Amino acid sequence: MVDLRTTVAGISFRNPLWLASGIWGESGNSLKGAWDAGAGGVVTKSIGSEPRLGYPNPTIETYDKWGMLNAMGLPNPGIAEYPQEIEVARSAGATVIGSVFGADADEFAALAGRMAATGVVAIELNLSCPHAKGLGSEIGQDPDQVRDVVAAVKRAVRIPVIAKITPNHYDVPMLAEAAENAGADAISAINTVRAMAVDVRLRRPVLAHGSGGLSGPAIKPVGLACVWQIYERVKIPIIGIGGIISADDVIEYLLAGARAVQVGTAVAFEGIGIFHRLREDLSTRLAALGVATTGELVGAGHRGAGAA
Amino acid sequence: MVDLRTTVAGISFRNPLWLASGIWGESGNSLKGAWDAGAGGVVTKSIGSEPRLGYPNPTIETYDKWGMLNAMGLPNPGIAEYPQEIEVARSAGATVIGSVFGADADEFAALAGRMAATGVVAIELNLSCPHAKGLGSEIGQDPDQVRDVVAAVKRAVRIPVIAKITPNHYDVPMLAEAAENAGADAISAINTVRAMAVDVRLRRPVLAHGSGGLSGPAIKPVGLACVWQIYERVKIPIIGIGGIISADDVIEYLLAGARAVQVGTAVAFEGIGIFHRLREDLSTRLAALGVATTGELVGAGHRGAGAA
Amino acid sequence: MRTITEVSERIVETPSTVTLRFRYAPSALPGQFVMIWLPGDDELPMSLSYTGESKGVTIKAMGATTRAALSIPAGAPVGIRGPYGNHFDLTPKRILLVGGGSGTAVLAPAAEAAARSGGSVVSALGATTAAELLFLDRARGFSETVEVATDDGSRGHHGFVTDVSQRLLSEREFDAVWTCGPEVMMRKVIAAAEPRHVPVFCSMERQMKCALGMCDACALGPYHVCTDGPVFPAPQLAALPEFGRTKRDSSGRKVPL
Amino acid sequence: MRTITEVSERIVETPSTVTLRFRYAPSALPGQFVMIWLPGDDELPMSLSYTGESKGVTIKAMGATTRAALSIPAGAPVGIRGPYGNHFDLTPKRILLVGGGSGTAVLAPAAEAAARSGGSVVSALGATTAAELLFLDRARGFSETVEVATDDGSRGHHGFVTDVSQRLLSEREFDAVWTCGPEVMMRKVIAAAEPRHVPVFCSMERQMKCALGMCDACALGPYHVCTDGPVFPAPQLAALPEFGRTKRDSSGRKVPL
Ligand SMILES: Cc1cc2nc3c(=O)[nH]c(=O)nc-3n(C[C@H](O)[C@H](O)[C@H](O)COP(=O)(O)OP(=O)(O)OC[C@H]3O[C@@H](n4cnc5c(N)ncnc54)[C@H](O)[C@@H]3O)c2cc1C
Ligand SMILES: Cc1cc2nc3c(=O)[nH]c(=O)nc-3n(C[C@H](O)[C@H](O)[C@H](O)COP(=O)(O)OP(=O)(O)OC[C@H]3O[C@@H](n4cnc5c(N)ncnc54)[C@H](O)[C@@H]3O)c2cc1C
Ligand SMILES: Cc1cc2nc3c(=O)[nH]c(=O)nc-3n(C[C@H](O)[C@H](O)[C@H](O)COP(=O)(O)O)c2cc1C
Ligand SMILES: Cc1cc2nc3c(=O)[nH]c(=O)nc-3n(C[C@H](O)[C@H](O)[C@H](O)COP(=O)(O)O)c2cc1C
Ligand code: FES
Ligand code: FES
Repeated sequence: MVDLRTTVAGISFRNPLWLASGIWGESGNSLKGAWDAGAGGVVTKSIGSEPRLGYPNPTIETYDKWGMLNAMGLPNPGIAEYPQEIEVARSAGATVIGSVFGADADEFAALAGRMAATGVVAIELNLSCPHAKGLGSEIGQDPDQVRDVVAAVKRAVRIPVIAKITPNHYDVPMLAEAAENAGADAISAINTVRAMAVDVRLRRPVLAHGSGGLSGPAIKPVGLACVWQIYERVKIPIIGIGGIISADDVIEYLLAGARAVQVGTAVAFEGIGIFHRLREDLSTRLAALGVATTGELVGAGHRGAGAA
Repeated sequence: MVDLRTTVAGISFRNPLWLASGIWGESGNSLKGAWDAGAGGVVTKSIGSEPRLGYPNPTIETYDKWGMLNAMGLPNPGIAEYPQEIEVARSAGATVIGSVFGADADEFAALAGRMAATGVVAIELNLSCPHAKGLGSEIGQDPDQVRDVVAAVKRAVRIPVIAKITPNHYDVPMLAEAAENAGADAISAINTVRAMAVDVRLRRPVLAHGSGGLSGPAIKPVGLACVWQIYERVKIPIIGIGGIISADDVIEYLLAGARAVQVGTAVAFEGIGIFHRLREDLSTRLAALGVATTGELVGAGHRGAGAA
Repeated sequence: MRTITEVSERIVETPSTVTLRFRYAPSALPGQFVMIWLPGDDELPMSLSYTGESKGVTIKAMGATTRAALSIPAGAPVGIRGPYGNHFDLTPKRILLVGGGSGTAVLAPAAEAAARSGGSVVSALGATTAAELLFLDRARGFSETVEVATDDGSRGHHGFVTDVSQRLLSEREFDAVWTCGPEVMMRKVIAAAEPRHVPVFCSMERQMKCALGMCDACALGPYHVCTDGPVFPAPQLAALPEFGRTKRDSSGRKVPL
Repeated sequence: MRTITEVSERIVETPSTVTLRFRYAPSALPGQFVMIWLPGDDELPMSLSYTGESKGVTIKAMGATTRAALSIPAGAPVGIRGPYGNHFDLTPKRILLVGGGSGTAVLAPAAEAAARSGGSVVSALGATTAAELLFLDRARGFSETVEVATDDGSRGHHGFVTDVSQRLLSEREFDAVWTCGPEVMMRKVIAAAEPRHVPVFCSMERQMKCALGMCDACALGPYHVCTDGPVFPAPQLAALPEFGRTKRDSSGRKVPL
């Protein structure tokens, strides 16, 4: 039997398939649902200091089965009300990673502290939302600010800190390095790719916000390039994100250097049952490839041609 | 009848559907072929100072009908031999735009000068190839270098200069502004999106070069966001590129602010006949929308809700 | 993946409710909903009140967007995606329909389908006042009997529609109850049907954004109304502390209904 | 979109030529080619020498990559995409096959198909020396007659295979000539067939990168060998100044053949 357990930053996960932030992550019941469906870890919706309604609809646009565009605008119930949601998931046994976003290092640190107090196993810093002004990617595209945020959060919490990196940059690994230098325990990459849709009949953007972020299979090649390049520049573990919908996608990310992965848009395309299917398919596929643990594959693509 | 003629930087094109650089653009006969098939303008392969063999195969990977990954490595016959190719296309009546790439402002300027002497109607500067070290995107991601290159080229040639911009940046419109400030006559956007594929069986990158550039429908939302944002920051005309395969795609780009578009990967998916089909479909669609000239639509998406 | 279509017809149903008809090709089952984009405004979930080739939604003014929707003229472009969600099971033959306010919108096409395939429908319709009774004529078409209740007594029973449905449940045999309306109303319908072992199916409403079972906006206990619903069998709802009590606002916070 | 498959069998055909067999499901027609990826090395266009479910390519050592390919063992993984390009038209019944060197690789499956469907094939095979004659036994299977020419006279006619084909064309009636080999050879075949009005079809080779009719690497006059070919009717080729004279190298420069 293939052993799917994986350890990231000292925390052990029953499998490397995590629920990505923003999907099934606003309510505790849904986090529990994703856990019950087989996810190895569940990342919460990115939580801020105050409740945020997000942008008006339309907030999403889909492209067949290969992509999705969204500009939710970081709706979230706010950190004050969120502990009760996490409690629902934690008391069901879920391994919960708490995602937070803020406008500066102080806000990130304060939020991370309150999030850590809920009993999450790690903090994920959303440094990469492409469509929320002044939040996320404006900070995440500047290595100095990344360093400041990560350092402040590291001072505020004892649990591992994961920096989630944007792909919308000419030098993505530099951002990961900045996070590593400031003490980040892991990197997750990528968030969505800045994108847009225009309605031809109505002559206006489809999304109420105008631009948004592209996710789904279309961005898998983008996420792989980021993970591959980050792996060549940092030593801390990487969590691969972007377009994963099959066991082979997961293996591609492992080979590129990811130790775990997150699944987002595929949940919309297939339902939460995707975690069960991916887990089964991954076991079968790894067994067929003669691999006993996912760890064997992490970064193996960099070591030149392995046996087929 | 819908009038498809369009004027970009003072040059008139019989329709706004151009052949993108790197597709059917190495040989004069192919440029002529694309022109005969109905393209409104044909952009040459990016030409350098010396012949370049490009990377070994595999140089491409395809994803169903929604994307393609390539790392050709800018193969080209070199500027010395290229005039004879352009002559084949020009003598057939084609409106040829000459694309060049170089390592610095001087090389760009020298190349542009030699290219202009071949009788092309405009120069496109490839400031954006995501997979050729030291060329293209390393320059194209730095606004200072963009400014220097464009300024040097403007001094060297009298014909319009189009700066082709990378999407792999956190602030794409800033790059366009840099080009405009240095005197560029138009912006074309986008080149491919940095991306990668890893083979699961062989545990190695699929492309011989490792990483490459994503093109095709998957990047249309990315290209649209770039064109939209560039339109809000520059006054010079924009040529929209990325994922165009239908008349509605063309109209989306027009609404976002493009005055013309380029078609690349769709030629691989559908053949050169796509220019004829797009031209017919565009006429039909514009007529149905009650539009008499493509010019009416340029940037119309920004003016709020038009009538449907 | 939205289809822009024109409103082909606009029917004023009540002072606060209009039906918009439009061509939209994808086939739909009674109970399903669409996301309807009112360009320049918002995109809202709306049950299909007509599920044939010419589809329709029946919109009640609740807040800013639905109020604006009331003045959308015929010919106006709207964006449609869907249909989404599950639908009413049409196998039960003797059906009690309990519609509160605009809730009748989603029940009507289901009842019509049931009647067409040989079922018998008894309808209990409630509204604040007579003028607000939705689809009264339409209900006469698909029902054996139509009974009415108004809060102000301007027509039919003076009081709650649940008084009427409770009486009907005690007088007649039913294979199923289909209901849509305020959750307190549906709670009462369930309470009345339970001792008689008549299964109840409720069409639920929650905030919606993606309608794809992804964003969590429509979370209702362990369910997503957009993909697990909107039609829920009563036992699923009865187990939920939030049913009839709280919903989530756009931020995901629990707020009173 | 590559399929990684294992070499199921490796057959040494001549001192400089091996056939690699492998399972590859997509159906192919004789004349079509695949892109075969020799991981760690290169990806090359190769005509299918076997087009059934168990496919095969027959590789002649030309340069570094093809030399390396010769030592690929059975069981080794290779990547396949395709098949690409057009194919031989199998309607002509009396066929003259003229194969120069490894050119016979692409002609053999076409000739087999022709023979199976009642056609008659006469084969003229040429090589530098007897040991390099490709598919001689296989040709005996699908041909009525097999004639041979070697540059060194070690077997059959001492001289060019075109001498043999010219004679055959004068002795017999043919509906079509299929040929593959060096372009100067094919030029001569065309010249001999023209006065007799026998249509000639040539399988052409050029540098290939995308194989999708996009990158222009395989440009041959107004054609792309990957999508307009590799099989060309002689009149298309005869009109091209580069036929038999120049090709383009990896940079797109014209170089002598
Ligand atoms: C599956 C589904 C089907 C629906 N079908 C119909 C239908 O056929 N006809 C119809 O008129 N409406 C229907 N609705 C409800 C409709 O979507 C909401 O009434 C509408 O979103 C309110 O928009 P607004 O901007 O006008 O009101 P808002 O300004 O958003 O709110 C006005 C008031 O209504 C409440 N409200 C808003 N949205 C909802 C909601 N989803 N559920 C309950 N209360 C809400 C608010 O809390 C507030 O009290 C349906 C909802 C769902 C989820
Ligand atoms: C459609 C098609 C089908 C082919 N089918 C077969 C086949 O069935 N069996 C087979 O052995 N080969 C076939 N080839 C040719 C084969 O692809 C080349 O011989 C091979 O690419 C040479 O690779 P190399 O790296 O070993 O040689 P290189 O080192 O690249 O070159 C060695 C020598 O061969 C020449 N050469 C390289 N490529 C070509 C080419 N495509 N055409 C002509 N000369 C070339 C070079 O100029 C040089 O002189 C086919 C080519 C095409 C385009
Ligand atoms: C609807 C939606 C909401 C998202 N919300 C968040 C969020 O709140 N925080 C965050 O870090 N990422 C968010 N993301 C990004 C995802 O976590 C993920 O990085 C991205 O979608 C790529 O993965 P995928 O292709 O598997 O969806 C969101 C994505 C989607 C589609
Ligand atoms: C095979 C290939 C080769 C390309 N070569 C060049 C090039 O030489 N110069 C350049 O500026 N862009 C080049 N591009 C980028 C295209 O011109 C275009 O910007 C990009 O592919 C997006 O458009 P598309 O989605 O329509 O293909 C190339 C693209 C492809 C797919
Ligand atoms: S509306 Fe997004 S999950 Fe239901
Ligand atoms: S190989 Fe690219 S066009 Fe033929």
